[in-house]
Amino acid sequence: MTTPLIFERSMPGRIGFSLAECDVPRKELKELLPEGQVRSQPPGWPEVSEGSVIRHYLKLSQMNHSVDSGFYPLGSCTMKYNPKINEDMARLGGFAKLHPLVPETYSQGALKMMYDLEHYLAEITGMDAVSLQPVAGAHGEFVGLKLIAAYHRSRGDDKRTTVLVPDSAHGTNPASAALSGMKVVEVDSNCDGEVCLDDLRSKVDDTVAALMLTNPNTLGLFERNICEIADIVHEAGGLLYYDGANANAILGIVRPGDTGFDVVHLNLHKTFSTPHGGGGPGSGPVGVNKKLVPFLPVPRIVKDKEQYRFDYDLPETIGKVHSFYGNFAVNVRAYTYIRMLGAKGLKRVSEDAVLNANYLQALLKKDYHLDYDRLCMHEFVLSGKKQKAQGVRTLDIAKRLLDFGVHPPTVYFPLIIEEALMIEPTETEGKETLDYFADAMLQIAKEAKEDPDKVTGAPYNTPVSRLDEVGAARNPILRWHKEE
Amino acid sequence: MTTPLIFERSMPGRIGFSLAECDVPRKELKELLPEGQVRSQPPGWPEVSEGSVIRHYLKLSQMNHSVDSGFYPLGSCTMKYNPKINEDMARLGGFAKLHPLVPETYSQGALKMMYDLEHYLAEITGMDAVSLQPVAGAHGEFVGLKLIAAYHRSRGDDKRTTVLVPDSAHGTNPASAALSGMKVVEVDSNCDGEVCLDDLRSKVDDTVAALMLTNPNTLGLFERNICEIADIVHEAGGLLYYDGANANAILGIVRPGDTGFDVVHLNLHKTFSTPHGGGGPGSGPVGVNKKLVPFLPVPRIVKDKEQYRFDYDLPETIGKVHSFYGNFAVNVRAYTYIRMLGAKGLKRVSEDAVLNANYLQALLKKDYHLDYDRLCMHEFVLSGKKQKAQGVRTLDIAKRLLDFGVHPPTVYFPLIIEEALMIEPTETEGKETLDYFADAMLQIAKEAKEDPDKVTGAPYNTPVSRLDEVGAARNPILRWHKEE
Amino acid sequence: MGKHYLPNTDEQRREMLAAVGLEKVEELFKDIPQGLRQKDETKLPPPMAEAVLSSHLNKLASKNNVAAVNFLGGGIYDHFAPAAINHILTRSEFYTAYTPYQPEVSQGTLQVIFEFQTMIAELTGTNVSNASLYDGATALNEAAIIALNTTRASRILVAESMHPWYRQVLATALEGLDAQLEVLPMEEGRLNADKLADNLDKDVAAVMVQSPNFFGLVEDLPALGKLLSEQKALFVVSADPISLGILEAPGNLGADVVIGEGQGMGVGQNYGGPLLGFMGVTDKLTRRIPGRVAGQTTDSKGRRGYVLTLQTREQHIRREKATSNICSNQALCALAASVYMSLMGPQGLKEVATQCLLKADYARELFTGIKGVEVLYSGHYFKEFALKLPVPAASVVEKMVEKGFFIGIDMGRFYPDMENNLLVAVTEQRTKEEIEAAAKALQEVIGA
Amino acid sequence: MGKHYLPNTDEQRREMLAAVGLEKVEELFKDIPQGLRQKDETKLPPPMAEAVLSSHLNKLASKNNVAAVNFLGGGIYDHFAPAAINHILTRSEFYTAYTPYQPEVSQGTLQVIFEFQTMIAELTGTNVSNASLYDGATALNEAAIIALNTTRASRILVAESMHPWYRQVLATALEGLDAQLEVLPMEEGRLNADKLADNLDKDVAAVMVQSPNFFGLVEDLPALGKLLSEQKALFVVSADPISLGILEAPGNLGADVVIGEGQGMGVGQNYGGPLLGFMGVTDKLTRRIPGRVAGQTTDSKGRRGYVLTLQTREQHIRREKATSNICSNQALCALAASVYMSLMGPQGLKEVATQCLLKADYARELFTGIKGVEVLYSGHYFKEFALKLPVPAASVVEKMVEKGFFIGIDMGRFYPDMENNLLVAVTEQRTKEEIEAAAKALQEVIGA
Ligand SMILES: Cc1ncc(COP(=O)(O)O)c(C=O)c1O
Ligand SMILES: Cc1ncc(COP(=O)(O)O)c(C=O)c1O
Repeated sequence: MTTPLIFERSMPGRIGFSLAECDVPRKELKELLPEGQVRSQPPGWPEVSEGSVIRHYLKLSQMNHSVDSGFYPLGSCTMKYNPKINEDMARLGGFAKLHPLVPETYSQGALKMMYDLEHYLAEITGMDAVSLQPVAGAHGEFVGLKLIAAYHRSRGDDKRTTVLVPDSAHGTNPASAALSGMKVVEVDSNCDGEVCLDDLRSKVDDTVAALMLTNPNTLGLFERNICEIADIVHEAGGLLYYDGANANAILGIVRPGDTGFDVVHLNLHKTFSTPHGGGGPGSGPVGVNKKLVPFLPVPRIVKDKEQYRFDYDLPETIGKVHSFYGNFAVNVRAYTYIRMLGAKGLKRVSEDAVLNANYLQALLKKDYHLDYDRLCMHEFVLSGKKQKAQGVRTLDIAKRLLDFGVHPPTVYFPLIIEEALMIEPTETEGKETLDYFADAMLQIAKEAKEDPDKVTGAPYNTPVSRLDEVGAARNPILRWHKEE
Repeated sequence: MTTPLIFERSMPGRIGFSLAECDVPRKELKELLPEGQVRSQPPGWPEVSEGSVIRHYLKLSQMNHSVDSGFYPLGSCTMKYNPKINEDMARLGGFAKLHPLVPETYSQGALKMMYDLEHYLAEITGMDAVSLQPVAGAHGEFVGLKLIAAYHRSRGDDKRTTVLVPDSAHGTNPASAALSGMKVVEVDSNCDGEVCLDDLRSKVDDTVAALMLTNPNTLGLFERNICEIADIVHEAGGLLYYDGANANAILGIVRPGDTGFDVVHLNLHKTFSTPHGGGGPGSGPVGVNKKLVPFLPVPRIVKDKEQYRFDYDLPETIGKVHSFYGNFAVNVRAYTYIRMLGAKGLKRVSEDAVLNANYLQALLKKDYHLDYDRLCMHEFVLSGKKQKAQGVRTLDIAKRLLDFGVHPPTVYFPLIIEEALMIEPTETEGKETLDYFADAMLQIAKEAKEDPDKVTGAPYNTPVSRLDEVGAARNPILRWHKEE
Repeated sequence: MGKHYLPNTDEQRREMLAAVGLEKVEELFKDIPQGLRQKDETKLPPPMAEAVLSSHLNKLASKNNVAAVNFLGGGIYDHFAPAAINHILTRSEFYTAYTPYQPEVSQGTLQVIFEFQTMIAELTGTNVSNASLYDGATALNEAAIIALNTTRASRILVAESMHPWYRQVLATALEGLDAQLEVLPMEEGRLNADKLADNLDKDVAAVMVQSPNFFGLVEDLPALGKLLSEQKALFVVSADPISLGILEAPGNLGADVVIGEGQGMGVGQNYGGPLLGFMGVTDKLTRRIPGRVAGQTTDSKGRRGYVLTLQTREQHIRREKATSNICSNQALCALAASVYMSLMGPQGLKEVATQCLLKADYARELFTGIKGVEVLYSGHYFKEFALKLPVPAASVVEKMVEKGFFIGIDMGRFYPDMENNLLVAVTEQRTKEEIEAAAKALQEVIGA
Repeated sequence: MGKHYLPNTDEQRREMLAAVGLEKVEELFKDIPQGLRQKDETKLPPPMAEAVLSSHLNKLASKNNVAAVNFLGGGIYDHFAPAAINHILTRSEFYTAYTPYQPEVSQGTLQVIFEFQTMIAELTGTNVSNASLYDGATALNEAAIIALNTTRASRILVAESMHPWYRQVLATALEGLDAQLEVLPMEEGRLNADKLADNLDKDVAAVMVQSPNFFGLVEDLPALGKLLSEQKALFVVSADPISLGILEAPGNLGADVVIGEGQGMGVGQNYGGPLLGFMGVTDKLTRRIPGRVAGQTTDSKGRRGYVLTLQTREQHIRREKATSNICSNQALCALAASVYMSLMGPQGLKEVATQCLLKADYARELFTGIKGVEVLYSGHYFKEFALKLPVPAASVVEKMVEKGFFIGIDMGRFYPDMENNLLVAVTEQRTKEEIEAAAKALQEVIGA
């Protein structure tokens, strides 16, 4: 059930737009444009009617799994239900049609929302100030590292160019470090799946700018030695960076700021229920403690009496990091969510998220190998190594799950678990769904034993069967071309 | 791929709503309600979370064929593309949140829209006045017949209790007549698929209140003798009623009012692009010529200088026919459509609709029997009798079409065609879609010849296979019951 | 001029004409006698591009006042509709489908109807429901037709306390039929069951009552039900679905047919349309019910599925002998209500109903605390109540709008002798603060 | 407090806890050292029910002025967005999915990306594109990184006529890297190609130009392209996608990397975010492109399908050696733009671009007809132009809002020495009438 490309639905001369006649006098383009720059050949965009555009994208939409279609326990991504009221609020004319350069007097509603959201997030994370500018988690990391670099630089501490990253860290952590001009040094995990303190101690020195840590880490485990870790890094003059991708486990339970972190980013598109959009837009606000406040990106939002305004006049700022002020409409959604839930609701979110994960872990750990058999936080990581021995890879298990109408967990991440299956159910799933998923997983474990070909041949009930990823990379076809 | 009932997703104590705490003092219900009327048992509604409600209905939606999913040539229903701007306009707060009993000074925008729409529709149909009150075609018929009865009554012409209805008429025509307390007399079709003038003449007498006619008729043929028909009925003292379900063929081409019709209804959910909603809401405005104006339902909209208001003070009115003023929000959509297209656009609509139908008829008439081989209007009716001889019924052809991703035509209607397949492509389909459909139909004709079981066993690619309709009627299960 | 809706290009039009054997588009219409064809272009305003049209309609919409605090009722209420509803209504697989004639590709709509039927039956205390009717008023018509056909009697007795417009719609419908519509006079705003007894005979096809009635009062359904249980006549109750969160289901009090207006369950106000007529009937009336009915069945592989059923009642099969002429109904509104009922559940409905009652009570107390303002009728009510004012209601209404309130309905619009009366509705949406502000404003307006 | 988002009942919570072997929820968190746990409830305002929250946000939104006639630009423009776009964006299969890691159940998103890549390549005259970047400014950063890595040179030369905020974002990004950012001074608002020549050497990694530039002027891309064609340095052009309806594709004028802000293609204003960074590169840079890239392949039955490809460039595989750190991007905005591009087609885009140009021309003529108002820079422009005013722009802007116009941007916000200058953008949305009314109002404001 593949569907034609929009280009293949095109017919020369067909139109899909409704534009008013030009009401000012027509002139020749070449009168108004420089010679040699009048477009010679129109872009090869499709020519389609409105109705066929709608059909095309409707059909495509139906070929997607999504949170609204079913269970989506993609570890580390917090695929929770995205409340519909969030969508409506973000689309209010007074927000959606607001130009970013209207004088501040005319955008007080927007500024107040941003100001308050910054303060809520600061309170939630235990930090002193927050900037909403970063538009994704990785962008937050980048900004956070810039802040850290600026901090060290401001103290004349110029040799701090190393970023420590646990081997379980998400790929964006080392990539962001590199992009900030830092050197990455990996820190090992210990046999509890946590940062190995000895290894950490052996790697800290006066070149360390920061340790980036996800807590709970990507194994879904809380770093119990967080105080020691913080001490080790701080004593060496480094700072502690909190990758907030896993904050869904800790709302109202423990605040990164209280556990020693100096810089935090949050993924509003994870913890705060803004939709993932098929890969974005997200929002990755950064929070800092006092010593880093002077370096925050411009503009900051300040309140003078009852008036809100942007402040660009920050001598130590790292500068600008986004064309305007971050993903405002995404932030409206997160604001809506926080105001809907309040403190009690958010705490309940984390409690339920953690309970769901532990319940599912309990159901699955007999049939799948679990490296760290202990209470997990909002997610846990199984290993498919039992099944591998039977000739079934984690990828096969993932594909087979598709036949049950659920999205597979994150696979092969974190890298330190062999044949990893990283499962994050989130709090918005009911027990029945978890039971259904567990049954499917157990059936697959059984199939792996009794009929491995069934698993390796999966999926069977999807719009397309298994796709050749190797071929795609070997001979990249990255765009459509008109047949001549 | 069936999906559980919403009741089967329920769990006692689960909630899906967000309501504010009551801010006025709580009192005991039994203090405020009469004894014996405090509800003893809550309704057995499901208890589900917001997220699972969304998943449930999303899943259900995907089990539907619709205009936005694909070709839907359901004859007599004009399943054209429903423009998205219509939806947005109908949802504007100033329309959607307007209470019908606000004083008229505060609903001038709504009243103006209605007033103008009435006048546009009058102009389009060639009638003198229009009422937007009827909410569907059948409702329009009912109102139209009430108007006709009131007209005759006002003239002291009391014995006019017969309504003539061609044998090709839609079922609502006789049903509406009966509901209006009239007797139905059927008029035969002639060998051209049109009203048989001789039969008509033999049936008109001084009891005839009206002839109800669809033109083009349900065979998609224009009644060429419309002038004679009108004369015959009018001379006998009867009136001519126009069932406007097929008006998509005639916009800007011919106006019912100019061809002798006294009363007209339109289906805005067909010709004027308002969505069918899975079976409604529609809108079925009624237009009349001068002599019937006094009888129109109340309220009517009048304009005094630049102010619009409702007029209830019409001594000869048939009275009220709807709780308020008809399907206002549907009418907003039709208004939007008319203002988007203008006169030229609407004419092009009918031209393209008729061209599409004729083209498709030309492609199909070799392989399917066509009783009336002549130019059709916006639709045409094939007969499956060739295929019936091969052991394949029209219902089988319809079911087989489902496998091609298109909705089948209307089947077994009109009743005067054996094994009827009534095909209305509409103007919003491109030639490629028609060609695809024709190919499917030809392939099915081939299968009927070569492999009839393949056709009679269809459909194969639908969420469920052929459903047992006989069983459903024999042992009706019309609601879910909780298992005890 | 809408070309973006018309996919065929001129080139394709030429090809297609050629395939039909024609050269010009005009030739397609040769069956239409020349003299009849439209000569001039239809007189319509010139077409508008989408953006222009959108601002035109925004301007029209802005001429309607939807900002004033809403205490209006009279059949349409400002109830809360969760955002999720509209997100489902805008799924175009729902709204661009038609009646589910081909069940194999319409299981979505069919299952929605089946679930809707179940929820309505549960709500009303009946057993059988349908896919929807046009609105509350025409649902009353349909109930009358059921009664006439079932009992073969001809008197339709309607309580005076029933919404006057519903009664008018019914009168229009019964005109010309073999039926007499009689109004049962009210006492203190309600039907008196004892008086009704004197009126009953075997010519009575139905007794029709609205509860809570037009004045917001709860009728004595238990007494009426008891009285009518021995009678051939059908007991028809028009109910506010929201009230059934706390009021006993009429089906449990002897009603044979329960109808009503479902607008408050997520359909919205929309200047009075589209609305949602619903109906529940007892088992014995199953084959009398009008309109579409979905039933459960199995497919050829034995899987559960749904189809339209009992179609021999319907116009497309039975033509003039059908139980009703209804074809298109209000399916999408039934979907809205289904989503509403699913989200609210029994707990939510009860809470909504309770808050309506408590807030109406609170408002009534405050409003009648104003000098010169009195309750029109005593007796139990739900979310709406009628007041006597010392001055004409129309002027009070007008002055209250200026203060930002739609304070209620001037009852003179419905009853000529009630021009000093005001009908006030208070839903769960009204806050204490709004109610108090309204009371203060009303005090000022009436004091002045 | 959001219980309607949390399906588990207390009963279920108990069962689940028991299955884990615990009794109380608190025990789940025993790995968190007691001393670290949060003692007090988070200090947040109390929760609001949906209806209350909705009116709260409506109130906030109403404090923003979106009614004034919009002549604002500076990177965000009030272009027409067909209604159909939002109807597709609200398909929740699109917006509640994530990055298409499992292609078999993500063909929708993947095909959208593949089509988006094709349309961007066609628009920009390049061959390879990606699934989107954060915004125009960070797209420029990514281009700089490509240049640094490809050329292994270190000088990044940016035209002074590039959006000053883009330059600031770039400066932030390059800080700490082995790179020097140098600004190429402008003449009469544009980069002088001859002067550039003097600046080039083999240490130059990239020359970056925006066209139409910050002042709305079209840069001399043919000359720059020619000059740079012999150089190792990459030629990076930041383009307004709408302008490419009538302006030559930079890829055809020698650009190696074309980036830009796609906001005008159906994404909306949204107070400046989300935006849509796009990028097109020549074939030889295929493996340097940042972010997600979709490629065509086949499934095990030989059917065409799409997957994320060239993943060895990316952070989740290559970690610190990745071409970029980008993970979540602006996928839904890319979908909006894809729908926009599909609906507009080549004809529609050309018409939009032409109308922008003609209306800007019309407005410029009228505005400069006002005494004391002059063009800041001569030269060809597209939809935006800078004016010299006889008074500070800030006060003019303020007074014009009072008359119902956002007349433009006070350029003093960007350049301290430009406080008397105003940057005016005119899109196809502005009508002749609005332009004339604005001119009249401006005359009054400046005359006074
Ligand atoms: C642990 C972790 N860190 C960082 C990120 C990056 O976030 P984003 O995709 O918003 O850039 C992710 C995203 O998946 C993540 O899981
Ligand atoms: C010819 C004809 N007349 C009348 C009707 C009834 O219209 P409605 O369904 O709007 O009541 C239809 C509907 O299908 C029809 O096709």
